[in-house]
Amino acid sequence: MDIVKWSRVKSPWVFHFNAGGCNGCDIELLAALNPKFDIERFGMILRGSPRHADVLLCTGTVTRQIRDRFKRIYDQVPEPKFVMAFGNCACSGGVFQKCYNVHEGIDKVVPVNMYVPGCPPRPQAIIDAAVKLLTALQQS
Amino acid sequence: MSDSTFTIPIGPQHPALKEPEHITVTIDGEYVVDVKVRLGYVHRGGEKAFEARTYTQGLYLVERICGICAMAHQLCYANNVEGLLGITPPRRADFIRTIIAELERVHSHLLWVGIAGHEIGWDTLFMYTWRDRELVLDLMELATGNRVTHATNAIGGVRRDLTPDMINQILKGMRHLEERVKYYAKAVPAERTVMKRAVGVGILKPQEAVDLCAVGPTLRASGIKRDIRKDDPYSAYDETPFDIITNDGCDVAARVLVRVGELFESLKILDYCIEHLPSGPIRVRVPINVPPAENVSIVEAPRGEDIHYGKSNGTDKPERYKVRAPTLANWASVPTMLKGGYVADLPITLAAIDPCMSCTDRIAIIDIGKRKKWVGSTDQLRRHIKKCHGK
Amino acid sequence: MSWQVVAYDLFSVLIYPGIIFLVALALFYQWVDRRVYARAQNRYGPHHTGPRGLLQPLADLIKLLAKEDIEPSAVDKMIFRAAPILLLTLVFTALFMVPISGTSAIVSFEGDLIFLIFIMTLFAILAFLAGWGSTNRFSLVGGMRAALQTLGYEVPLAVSLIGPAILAGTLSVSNIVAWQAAEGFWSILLNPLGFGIAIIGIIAIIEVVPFDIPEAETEIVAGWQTEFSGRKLGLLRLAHDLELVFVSGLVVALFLGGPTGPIPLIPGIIWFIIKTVIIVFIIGFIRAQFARFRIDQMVSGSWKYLVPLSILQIIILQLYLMI
Amino acid sequence: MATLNRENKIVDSLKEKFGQNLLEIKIQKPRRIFATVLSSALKDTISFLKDNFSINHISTISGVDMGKEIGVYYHLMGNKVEGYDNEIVFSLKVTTPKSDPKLPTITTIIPGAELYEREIYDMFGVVIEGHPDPRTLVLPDGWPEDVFPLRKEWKVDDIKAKIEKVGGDGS
Amino acid sequence: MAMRDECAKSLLKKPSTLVYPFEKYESIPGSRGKIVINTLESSDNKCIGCGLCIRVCPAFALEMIGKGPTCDMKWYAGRCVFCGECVDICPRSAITQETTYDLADSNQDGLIYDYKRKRNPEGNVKE
Repeated sequence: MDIVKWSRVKSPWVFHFNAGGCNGCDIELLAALNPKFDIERFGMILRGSPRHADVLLCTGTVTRQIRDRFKRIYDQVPEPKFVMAFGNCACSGGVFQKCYNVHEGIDKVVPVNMYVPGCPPRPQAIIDAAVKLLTALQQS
Repeated sequence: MSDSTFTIPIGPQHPALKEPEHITVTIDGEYVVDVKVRLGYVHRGGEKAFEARTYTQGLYLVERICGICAMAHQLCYANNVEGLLGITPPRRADFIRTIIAELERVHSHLLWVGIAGHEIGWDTLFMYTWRDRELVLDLMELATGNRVTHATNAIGGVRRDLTPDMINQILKGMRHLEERVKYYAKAVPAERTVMKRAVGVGILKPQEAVDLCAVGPTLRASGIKRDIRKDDPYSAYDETPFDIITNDGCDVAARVLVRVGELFESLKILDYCIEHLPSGPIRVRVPINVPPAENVSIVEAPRGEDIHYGKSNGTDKPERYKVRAPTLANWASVPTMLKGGYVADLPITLAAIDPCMSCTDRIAIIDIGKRKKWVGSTDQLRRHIKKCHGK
Repeated sequence: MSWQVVAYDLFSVLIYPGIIFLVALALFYQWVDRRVYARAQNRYGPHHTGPRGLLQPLADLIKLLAKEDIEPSAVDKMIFRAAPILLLTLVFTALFMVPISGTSAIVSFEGDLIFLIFIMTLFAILAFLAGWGSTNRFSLVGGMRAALQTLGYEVPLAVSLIGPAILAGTLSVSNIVAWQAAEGFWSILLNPLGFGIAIIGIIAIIEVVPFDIPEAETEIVAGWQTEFSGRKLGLLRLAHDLELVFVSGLVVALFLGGPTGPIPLIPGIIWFIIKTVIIVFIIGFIRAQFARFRIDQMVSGSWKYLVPLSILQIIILQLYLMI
Repeated sequence: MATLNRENKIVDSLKEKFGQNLLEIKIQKPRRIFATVLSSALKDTISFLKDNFSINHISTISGVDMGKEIGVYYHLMGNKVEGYDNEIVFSLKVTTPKSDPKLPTITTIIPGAELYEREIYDMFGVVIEGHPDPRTLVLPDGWPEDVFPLRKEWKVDDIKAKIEKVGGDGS
Repeated sequence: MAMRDECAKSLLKKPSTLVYPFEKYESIPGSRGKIVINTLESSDNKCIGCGLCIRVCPAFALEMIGKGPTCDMKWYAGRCVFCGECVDICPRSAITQETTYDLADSNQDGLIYDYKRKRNPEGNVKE
């Protein structure tokens, strides 16, 4: 097996960005760190700096004020990078569709690799989405 | 001012803030000189959206103003619309609402204790409190069907009844939780590194707290006895006995202690409500159109007072719906808390008001001392700060 | 010099107990550290990469080495590029002076203990330079804090490390190990205070809780490492793990008799690993117990308590030697 | 308990003190008072309430678009006095013409009103005279200056179209 | 060192981690997950196409294609907030909610669930 690919699959570091979400998704993401779910089992760690990350995990519908900041953060993540739209606000705007200050989903701003629906998605859904993302990566 | 002063931007993305928010902080060396708040990173235009949605749809929109105090917002909304309609929900629904609201307070305060631990680098506390918090979330899921956004309330009652089996499980969970909370109440103040970081940090004097209209645990930690559950009782709080926890410390440590105290009170309320849960229907039928009226409803969310103002116009959509989430009220007092403190105390002081920025916005530290320009650094935050400052 | 000697030297520098062995050891220790930390928090930690997650640090390292390396336009390119490599070289240099497989290290001379203490200070200076070169506010504050922190831990750490040297009457780490082996007891018996202070000191060197002030995630993102990405970050992390090997190896050598043990049949390297893993275990466990100190608390606390205690230790040792 | 002693007392003394300036006052239900005053008497009313009835907490300021006018509600709270466990929510309403909306600041009386006054400017364009820090609070940078999203004439689609045109995306 | 005993105890006992996804997590009964609209694949054809669910949906997550009893339904998992209001309001109990939540997909289309009626070759709904 390609050793570089193997290493990528085994060590997805996550950078969490809140682009105007309601907090529900953010705490569910943090809940995935806690002993009950413990995503560090898969080598996933939450990093504080986008430069250290592989997966940009974005929650919340993108508000107008934050859009440019979000793009800049996206540029700071070194290649290869993956974007995970976490929660329904990030997937499509969710309940905030048809509001004047939102972009209705992060795929309007940056390309997305994995959509995780749920409002908020359960911690198991993060693990599930990560597994799906990594499986796709492994097979590519 | 010496050359040693410089700029540290914190926010809109910062590990200490799980949500985007911006405060402009002017520092001199390690001391904070001035603080200015800039909100709006999570401004989504929700209030306008209420006007285009029916009252039922509004129930779920209001829940998503804040994912942590979802129940408080929804309860406030339901109270408000019921007030507009002039109906009262059945007593059993009142009790179920109280139970869920208190469960939410327990989960929110446990969450906060963990986050506060995380802010000062004590991840073990974070891990343990969040592990125990999972129990509350499981109970919530059992009782309402979802872990975080519960969708418990309907206009005119609640959507799901509590079965005896659920009640048993909640009681069992509460007993376990009580032990754990007792353990944390003992362990956290005993940890000297924590107390070193918390005592005397982020002082908010009682008079300032009143003047700046702080709310919730932040206010109560300054020794002011103000709690909406007592001051303006709603649901089943009018007959539920409980104490308002206050502390005269006025600092971060006091806010910790107030929250820990409230955890015990919440468990007490839960016990009372479960014991006295009346039987009967859980929901009354309500008309779709709401006659013209106006109403103010207030709820004590885990973070403080949550006030909604509603105005109806006879149709199935509100004329105007205004939401003021608790965190916004506390932002006004943040500058006072931070001024004169250490930069390193910033995260914990901010965490101490338990900010929930989706309700309200990010942090940047600007230095007035150093004129030197930071040419072309790619830092995402600084440009923004410059812009805000330029205004 | 015959070719066998050259080959042996090359072998010992490059493979065992040199660079490759040390890197493997460093990755293993990172795993131990993360695992202990996680288990103390009632969770598994890395678990699905290789057996029990043993290969997790390796996967992290390879991934980082293969990742895009972003160089922000504003950084001081020379310092920014040199810092990871310099740090790595420094750690290797230091490691060659620590006895790993036998009583003698690869490089050994009289006074190398002083040299090692000097290198430990250089770690902080490099961190400061790296932070400075990044021209990012977080990095800068992180770098300054790293430099400031040395003010706190350097003196007590140096004094406590000198303790065993006074006992053995030599300033060479290898000779101190040899002296302990010859005397048949470990210097920790006479030096418990010094051992405790040394543990605190090495925690500060490797910048973990409660002394992770230069990297405090919630305060300054990732401190002086904030701007590093890809390859450079990989090297920095590797250097950090090697530091862990180095500091634990040094403490083992000075206080716990180094790679020697009561049962002569077991080779020295096994003793070394057992002892250092215990040190890493202690560090990981302590890491789970504490909240981070504030920089001023750390420095003043150190001068208030650690410095007097370390001097007291020296006085006790002198009294012992006089009797 | 259900007697409205306190509420009546407040209503009576307000009526007595402000007379003509007090356009309307009613007790909606226990603990809820709604009153309307002339905008010129706004500051006096709030100081009066604060000094005499210890209604010293402002919960929020909400605006309502009423066609030609903008109604601004000051939701005040307080008056936990001897013998009463609970507080009174006093909603004080003033109106200001939409063509030239102006109100005096009340931060001199209650400093905590600062953020709410900024919000009311963002959302309705009500100019707060004498405000210590009149910056944008919630709207993005580069937001078009004449768009006040909560005014009824601005429909969501219109706002979106307008922002696209001027690029008010915080860029 | 206040939590030292607790930590030491944890070191010795098995972590409280669930081994998801290697063992399926048993979801709590009544939790709200995937929406299933009983239009059509099954024989009882419960949905009558009244459109009430679409009116109450706060997130515009349901779509009706066609009209009346022959309509097809679409459910957008990427928009739904899983409130269950449509389940409550449906007069024919044609909408049910499962406890499934692992719906992640790598593109938007994978989040759209079609609930089509069974049709004969002419395009009419089978009775």
